[in-house]
Amino acid sequence: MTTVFAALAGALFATGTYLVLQRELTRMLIGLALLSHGANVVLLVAAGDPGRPAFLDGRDEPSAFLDPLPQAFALTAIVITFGVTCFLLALAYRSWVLTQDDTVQDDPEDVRVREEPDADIERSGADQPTIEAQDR
Amino acid sequence: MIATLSLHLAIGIGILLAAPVLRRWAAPLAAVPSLASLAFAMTIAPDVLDGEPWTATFTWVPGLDLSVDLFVDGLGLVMILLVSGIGLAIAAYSGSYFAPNATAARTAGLLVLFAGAMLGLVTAEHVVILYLFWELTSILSWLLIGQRHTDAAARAAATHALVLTGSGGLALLGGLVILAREAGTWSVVELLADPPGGTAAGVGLGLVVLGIVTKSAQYPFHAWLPGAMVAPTPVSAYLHSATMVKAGIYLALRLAPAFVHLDAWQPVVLTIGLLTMVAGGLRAIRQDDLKLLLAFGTVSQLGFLFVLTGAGFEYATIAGVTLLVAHALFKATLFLVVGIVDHQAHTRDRHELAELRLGTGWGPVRVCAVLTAASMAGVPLMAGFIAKEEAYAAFIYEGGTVGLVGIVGIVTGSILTMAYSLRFASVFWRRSDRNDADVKSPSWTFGAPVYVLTALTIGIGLVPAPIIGDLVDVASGDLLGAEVASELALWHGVNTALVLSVLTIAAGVLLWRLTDPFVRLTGRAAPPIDGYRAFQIGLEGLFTLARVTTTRIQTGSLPRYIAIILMVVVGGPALVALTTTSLPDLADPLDVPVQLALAGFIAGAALATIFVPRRLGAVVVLGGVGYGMAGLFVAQGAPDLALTQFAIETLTIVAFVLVLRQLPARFSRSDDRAGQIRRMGAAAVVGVGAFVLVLAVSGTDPTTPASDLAVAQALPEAEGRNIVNVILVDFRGLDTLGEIAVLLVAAVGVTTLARVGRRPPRTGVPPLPEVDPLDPTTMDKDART
Amino acid sequence: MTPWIALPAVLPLLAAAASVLVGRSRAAQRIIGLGTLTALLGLAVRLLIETDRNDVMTTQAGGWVAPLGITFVADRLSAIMLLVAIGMFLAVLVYAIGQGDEESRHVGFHPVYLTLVAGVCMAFLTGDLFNLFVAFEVLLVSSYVLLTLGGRLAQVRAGTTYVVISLLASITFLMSLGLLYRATGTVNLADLPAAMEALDPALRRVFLLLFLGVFGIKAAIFPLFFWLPDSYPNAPTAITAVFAGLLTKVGVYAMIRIQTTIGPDDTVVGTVLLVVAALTMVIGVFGAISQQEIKRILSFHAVSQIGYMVFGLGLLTVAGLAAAILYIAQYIVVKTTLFLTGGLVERASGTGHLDRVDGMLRTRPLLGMLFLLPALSLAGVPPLSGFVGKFALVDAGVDSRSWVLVGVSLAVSIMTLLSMNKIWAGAFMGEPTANAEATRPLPTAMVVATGVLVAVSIGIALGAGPIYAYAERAAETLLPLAGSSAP
Amino acid sequence: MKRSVIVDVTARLILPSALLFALHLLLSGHDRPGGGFVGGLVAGATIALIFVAGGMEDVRSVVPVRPWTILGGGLAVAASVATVPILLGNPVMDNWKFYVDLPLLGEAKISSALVFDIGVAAVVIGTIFMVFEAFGDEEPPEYRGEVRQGPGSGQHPEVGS
Repeated sequence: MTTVFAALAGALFATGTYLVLQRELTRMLIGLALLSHGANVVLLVAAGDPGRPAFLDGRDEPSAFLDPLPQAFALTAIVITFGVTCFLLALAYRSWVLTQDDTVQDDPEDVRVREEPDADIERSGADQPTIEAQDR
Repeated sequence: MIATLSLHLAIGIGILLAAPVLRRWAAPLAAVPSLASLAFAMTIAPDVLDGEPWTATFTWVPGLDLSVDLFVDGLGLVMILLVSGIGLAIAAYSGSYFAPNATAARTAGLLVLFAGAMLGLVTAEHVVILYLFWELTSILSWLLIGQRHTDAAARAAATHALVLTGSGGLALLGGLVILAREAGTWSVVELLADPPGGTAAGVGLGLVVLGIVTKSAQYPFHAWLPGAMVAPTPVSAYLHSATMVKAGIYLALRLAPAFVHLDAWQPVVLTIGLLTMVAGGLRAIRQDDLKLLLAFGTVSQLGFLFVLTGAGFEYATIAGVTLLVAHALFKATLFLVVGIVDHQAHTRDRHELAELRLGTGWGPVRVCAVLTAASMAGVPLMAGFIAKEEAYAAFIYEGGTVGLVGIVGIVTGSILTMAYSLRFASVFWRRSDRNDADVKSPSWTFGAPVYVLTALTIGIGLVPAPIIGDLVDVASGDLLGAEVASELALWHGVNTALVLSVLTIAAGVLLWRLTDPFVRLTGRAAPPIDGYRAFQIGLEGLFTLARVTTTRIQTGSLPRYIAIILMVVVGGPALVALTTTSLPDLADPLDVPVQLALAGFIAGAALATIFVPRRLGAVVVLGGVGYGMAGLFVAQGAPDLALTQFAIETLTIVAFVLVLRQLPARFSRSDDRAGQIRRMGAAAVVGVGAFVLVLAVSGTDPTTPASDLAVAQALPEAEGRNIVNVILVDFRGLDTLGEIAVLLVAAVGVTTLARVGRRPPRTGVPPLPEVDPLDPTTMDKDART
Repeated sequence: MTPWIALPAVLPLLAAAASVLVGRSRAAQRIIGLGTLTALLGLAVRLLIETDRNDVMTTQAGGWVAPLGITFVADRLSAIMLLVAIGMFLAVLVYAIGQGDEESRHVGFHPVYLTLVAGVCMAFLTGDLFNLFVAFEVLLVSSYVLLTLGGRLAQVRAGTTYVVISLLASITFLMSLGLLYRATGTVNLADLPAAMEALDPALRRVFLLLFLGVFGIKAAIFPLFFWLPDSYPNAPTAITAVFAGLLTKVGVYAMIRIQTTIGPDDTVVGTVLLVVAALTMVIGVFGAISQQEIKRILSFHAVSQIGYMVFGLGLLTVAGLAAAILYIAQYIVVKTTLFLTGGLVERASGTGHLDRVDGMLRTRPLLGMLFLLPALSLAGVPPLSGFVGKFALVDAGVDSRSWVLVGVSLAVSIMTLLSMNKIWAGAFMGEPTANAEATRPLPTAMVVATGVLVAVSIGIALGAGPIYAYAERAAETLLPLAGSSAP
Repeated sequence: MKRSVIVDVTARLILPSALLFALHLLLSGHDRPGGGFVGGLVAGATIALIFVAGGMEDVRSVVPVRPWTILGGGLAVAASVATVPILLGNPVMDNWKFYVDLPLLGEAKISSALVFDIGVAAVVIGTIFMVFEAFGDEEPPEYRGEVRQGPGSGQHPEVGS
C-alpha cells in the first residue's frame, strides 16, 4: 500500500519541482500546489492504513480509526497553503500590473555585480595613489 | 592602572563626542590622562625597581577565563614612561600644530584612546587581553590614518594598515590561544616561565611571530608604515615611531628569552630583522621627502630593534631595551621637527627646503634637529650611541655564527643609518641668513616638546647610568629572570665596539657623500615589486576571487536556487537513506484498488498540468488533482479532510481564475532544450528522493500514544465525537489559532498588493501618493483625498 | 506547570486582532504595538530569571496531557532568544514609527508586525514540532507581507524569490513531519529522543539531515542561502533589520533544537555542519566584499555570520554550543543595529549605494559612530560584543582541535573588517557629495532607537561574564551528556 | 460581468439555505464532519455565489460588515479564548463549558471550543471576503498596465502610489 503512496508522493514532487523551476509565476504557483499535495500524501502515509472515519459513535474499535492526528495536521496545512496561495496570487497579480510580464527575472543587483567588475577594486581604495609614489 | 585606563577611555570618548565644542581645549584635556599615567608610574616605580611587579585583576568573562589581568614589571614601567611621556609631548605639540577645529579635537580624542590602548597592551598579563589591546591599537591607528578622510591616499593607506595589522593581529590571537592551550595557562608570565614545546606550540609561536612582524613593519610587511605617513605628523610621531610599532618589539622582548632555545628562533629573527634593517636603510637614503625618509628610517630601526630584542641573550636584551628608549626619544623628536617645518614652510622636500631661507628664530629647532639626527646615527654623546655601542658589544661578546652574522648585519645597517641621518641633518645645518626669512619661525610653545625631548637624548647620551641605568637593568633582569648590571656608560675604553663605531661613522659619511652614485647603483638591484604593490595585487586578487565566486553562486536566477535547494534538502537525505538504511520490499500487496485508481488519476492530472498550454486549463487540471486528493481522503477514511480539501480547492480555483483573467490565456513557449533537460533532471532527483524517503519510513510501525489519547479522551474530556475536530479546536487548538493568524495576515497581504496604486474607477482623478488600500475608510470609496 | 510562559506566543495575536479593529487610528495602533511589546519585554525578563532558577519550565496548552496537547517549554535557550528578540522588536518598532514610510502608509503594518512577533515567540517556546511548523508559517507569512508592503517592483521581485523558497522550506518541513510521525508516532520534542532510540541509527541520521536542511533554508546556510541577499535588501529598512537580525536566527535556533534533540552525539552530522559552517562563512563574506550597496553588503554578512553559529553547533560540545548561543544573542543586536544605521544613511542621503553616497562623516559624525561600533563588533574587534562571541567560538574550536574552522573563522573576520572598511571608506569618508545638501533631517525616534541598540551591544560586551555563564548553563541543559572541558 | 436574472434569483434562493448549512456545520462540528473551517468555507462559498450573481457591489450590500471587522473580530475572539485563561492563571487555551436551557432547542452546550470555532469561522469568512475585495472588482481596461515597467530595472520609485 505504501508503495503506491510513495510513488504518488514521488510523482507529485517530481511534477511540482518541474513546474516550480519554470520562469512563469503561474506555473510556479501550480508547481507549489502540486508539491503541497505531495506533502499531504506523506501525511496520509503517516496516518497509516485506511480506516474508519474518526467519529465516536460507540460501535467501533478505537484501533479501526484512521489515525486522526495526521488528519488534523493535514487539515491545518491545507488551510495555511490556501492563505499563502492567495498571497502568491496577489504577488503574481501585482507583478503583472507592474511589468505586464509573468516571468521571474534574475535579480538585477546580482546581474550588476557580475557585469561591473571594476567598481569593487576602486572602492577598496587599493588602486589609489599613495605617498610612496613620491619615492625616487 | 585600571583607573588610568578608564580615564583614557572616558576622556578620549568625551573629547570625541564633544569635539565641536572643545576645539582648542581638546589638546590640554588630552594631556590629562598622560599626566595621570606618569603619576601612576612614579608611585609604583620604587616597588617595581625593587623587583616587585605591580599587578591588578578585573574579572570579565569568568566562563571563558577572560579577566583583565594587568601587571607592571621593569619593561612595563619603561613602556609606560615612553607611552605617556611622549604622549604628553605630543599633546602639547598638537595644541600648536592643529588649527583649533573639531577635526583636530577628534584627532586628540583618538590619540588619547590610542594611548590608553597602548598602555593596556604593555601592562596586559592575560594573553587574550594582550591581543585585545593590540587589536585596539590597530583599529585606532586605522581611524587616525584615515582622519584626513577626504584624501584618497589617506583612505588607501588606512585600508592597507588595517588589513595588514588586522590580519597580523588575528594571527597573533590564533597563535596566543594555541600557546596558552599548550601551556595550560592564559597568564603571560606563567606562559613564559614554562614555555610549551611541540608541534602545536611551534605553529602557535609562528603565528605570534607573524603578528609581531606585521605590527612592527618588518620586511616584507613593512609597506603599510610609509603609507601611514599620510596621517598628520603628531599621529605619525606618536604611533609610527614611538608607540604602536613598538608593540611587536615589546612582545619580541618578552618572548625571546623563553623561546630562544628553539632552533628556528634566532635564524628567523636575525634574517627578518637584518633584512628589514638593511632594506629600510637602503630605501631611506634615497628619500627627498623628510617624513618619508624618517618613515623608512623607522622601518630600518625597527629591524635593528627586532634583531636585538629577539636575539634572546642577555647583552642583546640590554641593548634592545636601551635602543627602545633611545629610538622612541629621537624618532619622536625628528618627526616633530619635520612637522614644524611642514607646518611653517608647507613643504617637506629637501630640495625645496634648500631654496628657502630660515630666520634666526629657527636656531633652536635646527640645533635640535641636528643633534637628534646624530643620536639616530649613533654618534657619541647621544643616547643612540650608547644603545648602538651596547648592541655591537653584545654581538661581539656572543660570538659564533650568530654573533658574526649579527655584527655584520647591524654594522651594515648602521652605516646606512649614518648616511640617511646625514641626509636628513644636512637640511638643517646650512648657514641661515639674517632676518629676511622666507619662512616664519615657530613659536616657543610649538618648539618646546622638541627641546625637552632633545635634552633627554643628550642627557642619556652623556650620563646614561643615572638616568636610565636602573630602569634598563630591572627591565632586562625581569625579562631574563636574572640579576643584570648593564653598566651603561659613554666611555668603556677603547675596544672592538668603539672601533666598529668609528668605522661605521666614517663609512656612513663616505656613503652620504656618494649617495647619488650609490642610489643609481642599487636602484638597478631594487626588487621588481615593492611591498605596497604586492599588497595591492593581493587585495585585487582577493576581490577578484570573491567576485568570481559570488557571481558563480549568486546568479540571481530563482529556478537555479530552487533546484539546488530542493536537491540538497530532499535529495541529500534520500541519498543517505538509500545507501545506509534497509528499504522495504517494493512489491507489497495492494489490497485497496480504489486508492490505486485515485492515485493514478492524481498522478496523471499532475503530469497533465505540465503540458496544458493555457493558464486556465492548467488551473482546471490542478483542480482535478485537488479533487482527486479529496477523493483519496474519503477512501482512506478522512471525511473532514476531504470536505476541507474540496472546499479549499474550489476557492483556490476561483481565486486563480479571478487573477488569471488579467493575464494572457496561454503560457509562453520556450525552446530552451538544455533548460528542459536540467529541469527534468532536478525533478527526477526530487521525485525519486521523496519516493525513497517515504519508503524508508514505511517499514516502521510505531505506537502512537498521542492518537490513542485523543481517541480515549475526545468524548469523556472534550465532549466531542468528531475526533479530528476535537484535536483542532481542543487538543491542538493553538495550531488552529496560528493558522487563522496566517489567514488574516495573508488577507492583509492580498489586499495590499492587489489594491496598492489602483486607480479610482470612475473619478479619473489621479490618487494622492498616500492612498491607503488597506484603510477601512478607503475600502468603500476606493480612494481618499 | 507555569501557564504564563505561553503568554508571549498568544498575547501578540490578541494585540494584532485589536490592531486590526482599530485600523482607522494610527495612534491607537502604535499604542497597542508599543504597549504589547513593552509588556512582553517584562515577561521575557521574568522568563530569563525564572528559567535560570528552574532549568526548564513547561505548560500544556488547554491543560491536556503531554503528547496529546501542545507542550510549551521554556529553557534558558528559549528565554535568552526570546528576550533578545523582543528587545529588537521593540527597538525596531520605535524606529519604524520614527521613520513613518510603510508604517504610517499601511493599516496592515502594525497587525502584521505583531503576528510576526507572535510567530517568533511561538517558535522559541513550543516543544512540539508541528506547532513549530505553524509558528514558522505565522512568522513567514507575516514576513512575506511586511517584505512586500508598498508593492514596489523591486519588492515584488524580491518577494517572489523569498516567498517561493520559504514555501519550499515549509513544504519540505511538512513532508519531514509526516515522515517523522510515521516513523516515531510523535511530534513532541520531549518524546523524540526516546522514540528515536527504537529506530535504525541510519534512519535517525536521515531525519536529522532532513530537519537540518529544512531549518537550514531558513537559517540561510550554504548552499541554501541564495534567497537571502536577493530578497532582504529590498524590504523597508526596519523590516530588513528584523529579518536579517532575527528571522534567520530562528532557523538557527531550530537547528540547535533538532540537533540537540535527536543527534547530540552524531559526529558525522557534526562534521557535515562544520564543513557547511566554513563554506557559509567564506562564501558569505566573499559575497559581501563584492557588493556596492550597504544593505546588500550587510545581507551577505548575515549569511556569513550564520556560519559562525553553525560552527559552534557543529562542535557538539557544551563550550561550542555556549559560544554559539552567546554569539547569536549578541549578533542579533549588532546586525539589527547595522541595518538600522544603514537605513539612517539611506534616509539622510537618499541612497545606500556606495557609489552615490560619500562624506557622511563630515555631515553626520554621530552617524559615523553609530555605524562604526556595531561594524567593528561584527568583525569581532575587541572589546566589543562580537569579539567575545568570536573568542568563545575560537576557544571552543581549539578545544575540539578544529584547526581548520578556527583558521577560517579568523580569516573571515579580517575579510569582514575589510568590507566594513569598504562601507566606511565609501559612505563615511571623503568629500560630501552634492546630494548632501538635499539631506533630510533624521527623526529623533530613529536615531534614539539605533543609539539604544548600540548601547545594548556595548552592555553585552561589558556583561559578557554573566551572559556567557548563562549561555553555558543553557548549553549544559541542551547537551547533558557531553562533558565540558576547561582550557 | 454581465448579470443574469436566473443566476441572480437562484443565488438569492440558495443563499439562506447555504448560510443555514454553514451554521449547522459550525455548531455540530464537534460531533460530526464540519467545524469552524468547513462552516466558514461554506459561508465563504456563498459570498462567491453572490459575487457571481451580482459582482462586488452586491457582495458589499449583502454583507453588512466590512471584511476588516470580520477578520479582526474573529481573531480577537479566538485569541481571547487562548489568552484570557492565562491571565486567570490557567493553561493557555484552557477549555471550559457550561450548559444553558434554551426555550426552543432544549439544553445547549456552550464551550470554549465552540467560541473558538466561531472565531475560526469568522476569520475564514473574512479571508474569503477579502480575496474577493482584492480581485473581484472589474478593472477598467484603461487603467491596466499604466504603470508598466520594463523588466530588469532595479530601483523603482513608488510605483503606482
